[in-house]
Amino acid sequence: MTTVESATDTKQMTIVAAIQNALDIALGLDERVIILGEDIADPIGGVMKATKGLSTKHGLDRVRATPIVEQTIIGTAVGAALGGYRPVAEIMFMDFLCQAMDQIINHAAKSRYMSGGHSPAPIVVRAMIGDSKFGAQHSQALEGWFMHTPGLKVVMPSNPYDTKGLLLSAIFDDDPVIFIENMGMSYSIKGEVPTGDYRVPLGEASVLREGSDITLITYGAEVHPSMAAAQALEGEISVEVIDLRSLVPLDISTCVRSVSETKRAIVVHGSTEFCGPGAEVATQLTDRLFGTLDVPVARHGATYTPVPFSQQLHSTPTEESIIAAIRTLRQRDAVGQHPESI
Amino acid sequence: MTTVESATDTKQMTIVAAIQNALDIALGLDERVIILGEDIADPIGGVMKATKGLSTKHGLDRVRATPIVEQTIIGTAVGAALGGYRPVAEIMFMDFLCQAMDQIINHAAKSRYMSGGHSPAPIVVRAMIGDSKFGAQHSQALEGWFMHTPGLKVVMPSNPYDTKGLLLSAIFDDDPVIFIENMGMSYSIKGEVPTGDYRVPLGEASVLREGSDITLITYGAEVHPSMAAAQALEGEISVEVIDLRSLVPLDISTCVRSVSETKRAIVVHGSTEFCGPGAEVATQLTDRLFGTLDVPVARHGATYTPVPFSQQLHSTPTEESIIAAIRTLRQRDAVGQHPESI
Amino acid sequence: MRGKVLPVHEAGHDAMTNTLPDRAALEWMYSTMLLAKMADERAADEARKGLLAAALYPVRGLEAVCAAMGVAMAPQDQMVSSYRNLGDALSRKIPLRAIIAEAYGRMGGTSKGKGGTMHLTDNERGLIATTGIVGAGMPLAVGLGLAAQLDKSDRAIAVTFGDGATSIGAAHESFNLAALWKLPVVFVCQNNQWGEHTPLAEYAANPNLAERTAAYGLHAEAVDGFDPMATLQSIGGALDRARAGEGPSFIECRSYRLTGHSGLSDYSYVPTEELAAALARDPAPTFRTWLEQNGHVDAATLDQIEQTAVETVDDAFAFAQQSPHPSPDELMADVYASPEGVPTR
Amino acid sequence: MRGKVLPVHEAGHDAMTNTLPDRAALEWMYSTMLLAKMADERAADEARKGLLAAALYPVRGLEAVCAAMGVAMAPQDQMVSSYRNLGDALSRKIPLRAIIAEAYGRMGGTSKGKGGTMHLTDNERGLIATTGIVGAGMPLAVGLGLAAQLDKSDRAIAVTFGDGATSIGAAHESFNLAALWKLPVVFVCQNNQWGEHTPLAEYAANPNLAERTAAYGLHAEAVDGFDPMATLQSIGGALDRARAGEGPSFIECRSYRLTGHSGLSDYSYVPTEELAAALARDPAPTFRTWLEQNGHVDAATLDQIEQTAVETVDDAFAFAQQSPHPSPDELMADVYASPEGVPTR
Ligand SMILES: Cc1ncc(C[n+]2csc(CCOP(=O)(O)OP(=O)(O)O)c2C)c(N)n1
Ligand SMILES: Cc1ncc(C[n+]2csc(CCOP(=O)(O)OP(=O)(O)O)c2C)c(N)n1
Ligand SMILES: [Mg+2]
Ligand SMILES: [Mg+2]
Repeated sequence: MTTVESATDTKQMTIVAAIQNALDIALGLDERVIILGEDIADPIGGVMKATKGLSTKHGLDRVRATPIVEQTIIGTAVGAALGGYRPVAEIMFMDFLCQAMDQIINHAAKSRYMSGGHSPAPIVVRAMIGDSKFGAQHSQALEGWFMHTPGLKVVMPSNPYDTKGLLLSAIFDDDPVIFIENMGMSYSIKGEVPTGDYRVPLGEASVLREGSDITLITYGAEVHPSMAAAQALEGEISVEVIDLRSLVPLDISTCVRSVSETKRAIVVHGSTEFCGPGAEVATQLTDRLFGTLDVPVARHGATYTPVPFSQQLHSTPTEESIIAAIRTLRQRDAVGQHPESI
Repeated sequence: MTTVESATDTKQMTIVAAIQNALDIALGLDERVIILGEDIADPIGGVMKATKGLSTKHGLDRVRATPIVEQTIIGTAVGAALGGYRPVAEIMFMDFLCQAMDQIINHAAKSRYMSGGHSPAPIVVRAMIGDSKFGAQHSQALEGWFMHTPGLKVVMPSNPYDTKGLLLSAIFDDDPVIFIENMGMSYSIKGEVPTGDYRVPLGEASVLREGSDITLITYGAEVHPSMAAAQALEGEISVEVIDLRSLVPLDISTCVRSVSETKRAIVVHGSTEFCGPGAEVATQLTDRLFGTLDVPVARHGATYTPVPFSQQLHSTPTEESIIAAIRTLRQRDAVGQHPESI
Repeated sequence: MRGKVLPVHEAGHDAMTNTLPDRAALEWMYSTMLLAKMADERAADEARKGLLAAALYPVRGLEAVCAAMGVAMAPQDQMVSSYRNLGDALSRKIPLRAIIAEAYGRMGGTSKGKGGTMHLTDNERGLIATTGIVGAGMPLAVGLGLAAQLDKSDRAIAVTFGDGATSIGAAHESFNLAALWKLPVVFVCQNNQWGEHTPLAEYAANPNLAERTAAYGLHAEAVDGFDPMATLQSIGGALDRARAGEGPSFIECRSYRLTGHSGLSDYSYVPTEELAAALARDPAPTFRTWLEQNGHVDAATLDQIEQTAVETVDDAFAFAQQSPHPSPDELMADVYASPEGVPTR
Repeated sequence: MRGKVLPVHEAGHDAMTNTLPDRAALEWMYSTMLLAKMADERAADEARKGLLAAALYPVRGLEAVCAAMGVAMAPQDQMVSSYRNLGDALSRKIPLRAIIAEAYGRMGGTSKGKGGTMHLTDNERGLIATTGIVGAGMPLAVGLGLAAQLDKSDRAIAVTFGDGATSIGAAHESFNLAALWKLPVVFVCQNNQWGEHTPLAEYAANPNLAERTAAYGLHAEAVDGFDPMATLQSIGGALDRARAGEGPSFIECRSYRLTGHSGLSDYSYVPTEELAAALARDPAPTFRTWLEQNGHVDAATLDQIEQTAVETVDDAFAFAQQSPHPSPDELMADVYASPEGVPTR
């Protein structure tokens, strides 16, 4: 898929710019691609401006602003997919997916199966995890729900390059994909991105940093404090960092390969730790590497609390808390004990 | 709480009868208890008849049939709770909670926290996991979502006694509770139930069967095929069976105590295995008992598929599949290998 | 609490004479009404005998609406239906064999037995989706309407749902969106006066659903759903407007549920006079009388249609019962188009 | 696509003379309008300087509606509001200190700084919930209305929401349910003509929201939301009907958004003439002129109110900035009433 231009012609992009660019390319490649969402048309071009210019370039027919009707945005996308289109639905904050769960879970995820394979609904749902300054109803990380739902794919990139390549893969994938962005990264993370069409396949983790003492497995926004923590521990503990990139499919092989070397792993994520993605990764790793690990696979996810508004209270992992979690695991390693008994 | 009568005066009840009885007692004990739901008033008394007779006895004001408006049923319950009531909302099939996720997740679960402790919303949501003969949209087990949501408690009983005692605890608990029933058990499972008021506390697992070779941890409807499997293996493998009863709070101590003896565990549940409750239990057990287990904690949950309508296809654990899973674990034990390499 | 339900319309069959379909269509309509009625009754019978384990939602009372739909819709049109879909499926000319085989969970079913009674689909014949979730079909129809509009096609979309479904939020969102975008969607409300066990007047402050929907700025009308010709005219007109780019319509077909809500469910709570009045207008027999008395179709032909219907129903059940069960590997099939790396449990 | 928005009502202040509140109430109204306007502007200022990191939703344009609400509602009444809640909170007499401290995430805030700007609550003063989810307050109000009705109380419930919120399913479900059960709920639509960046006529096929809602069988009326006396009369009447057991009302207060959607957001897309026309009726200064010209309140008193408002705003910001942050153990507090055995992560 990587075209000749894409290899040579690159540009500094934010994650938002990468999304806009991916959508622009997809709209250009295939007229069955359409976009639906609140406020997505120009002049505003989306509350995050991720669709800026697209309605002007590709027409208001294909880049359609809707009323405030999340469940019907998704239902309309599913219907349009059943009618042969490849809709991308933008739902601002992921929390608002709560309004649309019926269409996502009972319809998009099951349409292919319930029809005996005849009626696939390949939609892409783009939604964003907000920031605590919007409070508890605009900052939830709900990827665990969608991982737990057969029929969906779940993607959560951490940088502009992956964002563009994964979004293009998602749009042209024949299965419904939940594509999760992080508001905190939208403008702050920049990187060189090929301007042409290229794809990052779903289901391939990337090893962002090599290390020999411990493997840190993460994805989405938590990649950045994780990398910073690994950096900060340089010289003290050698940390390998894996960015999962997609959660369904989940590239457990890359994790197994790494942890079979390091024999220690920690899964870091912004969603609630209890019954979350880290439990799945930990259970699979334990199963594959039983008897060979130095310590149990650790998890470092969000506290079992709603997200507090006060920015003095941290419910999700930070660089400091990740460093502390890594050190705790190391400590446990040293004394061979359950952390609570240290 | 267990009154004198309750100890002596018992009756054979189905699970539905136990629910009806618990609701009747709660309505009698406290006039702040109200019930909301579709078709719950007499003459029908609910599609499962769980509220039969209650509107006649306690009045249509307090046992209120609603239009088909799941999100507003839950929203109304939350509002009434904020207004000082203790509403019990009946949502027939759990799948329809998808319509009401916003009110459950963004409101009920977070109201106390977001108000700094001032505005708790102690509702009970009763919902049922259906049967595959209703198809994929009426048979999902979604407890994993609610476990993953801070602010909620999650209860899933397996028999009439626990159902009544746990439902009474849930109604008088000051936190919102998701109370999950299984259609398949509603009429088929019977037992002696005290007719008076008694409570089964949330957060206490019960050991249903003692055994020394392996601990089977389960809850809800899967308790029954699990017990049958344990029975069937009698003489071959000695299986201890734990019924978790509530998932939040989760009584991990009882599990740890058991598995520290048996050194082998399998978690059985009807919800999807991937990123489900079993991963949490397995991860916690591994963490607490690291280095002392004979084999990794195994899981046996539903396949990663929607629930097929055909009753020839089994996506959820059955007695046979549980027996097979136990034997596989035993086999692995014997050869010390990952099952895929056996 | 138990209020008054809307009276079953007493109107005669005056409208029937206005736009008379040709004889073949009339015969097809009668045959379809019969098939719906008889297949329904047969399925309930099999369930009662314990030979059919499926959720069943009888269409008795809606036969005229479904038959009218079948004539009104063009082959390229698309439909979204609900769990109560037997008549709708017949209106799309889906073979009864495939419908019944799905109820038996067999490979010969519309969905290989994996969807079940609530989830018949047949893309070729334009039954695009059926949903078991009350009201959820309306957004799907909006999406199909959008696709039809973007395609600049002459497709119109009909979505059927019950009176109770008008309570739910998705209905309101869909009415507004379809009207706003002038989509070629016809909202066909199969008002059988009951939502499960609750009559319309007990769950709607304004039980005039057409009036309520008109406020969204779409064309809304109510029609006597026991009158197949009047219904045909209403739905046909709405489909024509949809195709002409004149936007969506809401057609409230006022009928009455002639059975319990589901397969074998209790119906003792229904007011006896109401049910008797509705049964007096039972669509198939009433239509036969009308066809015969007005000389549209002769008695011998009608007898022949009835005979064929009996055979078709027998054949469909025999086919279904002999159709193979899905093989075990069907469990994991059709979850994903590209399942590489996806979990299996 | 960009259609016409509804014209801002040109109506004069005739209604103002009909039911004139007493002088103290008039002064309170003016003071409240000023506080809303000035606190809004000050918060935006602080945010612009990078000193306040909070999602902010200005109430500029709604000052008259909020002031009217404050006079119309009785102390025992209860309110549900949204993210755009500064004026609503003032109408419930919540101290500006607590409102602003919440924006700063401090212990002195209404919710110990754990809820934030979108989640002010003060049970004692009857602000029962505020939600950041568009439309989600309406079902909550239905529940509070049910509680009030079951209590046989004389409480009425007001729920405020925007024009855009009328699109969402929960609105429709709530209108029907409140009307069906004749609940003492007043649905106050703060129609500022925009839902984020989209004007009403672009998301509603029928932009007459009162007309649309009337179809549910509840009392619905539109009022000039720039006219505090007319608005007071409408909302007051609705609250009276609610208390008298006459059921719910929908009051569409037609106003205009005088700023961007949120704190510092762009507003260049607004049609300049529309904005100019609306600004010409800016509630606080217009009310001052009217009070003075009609001799209801003298200039000296009005000047004094303005001076006090300046001081109150300064004081509230100073209080907020000095209020302590929640201590680390607040992170885990208030999740459960009985957290025994519940996970911590
Ligand atoms: C969202 C949702 N809520 C509840 C149900 C359960 N249910 C199935 S049919 C039905 C009644 C629907 O009434 P109506 O829309 O009038 O259709 P009818 O069954 O009368 O054809 C209900 C409540 C459901 N399937 N989906
Ligand atoms: C369910 C939901 N969808 C989208 C949003 C994002 N959002 C916040 S305010 C708003 C506009 C609401 O418009 P309106 O109801 O008119 O209220 P206004 O902001 O104009 O007061 C939107 C779309 C949200 N908070 N909740
Ligand atoms: Mg009905
Ligand atoms: Mg607005």
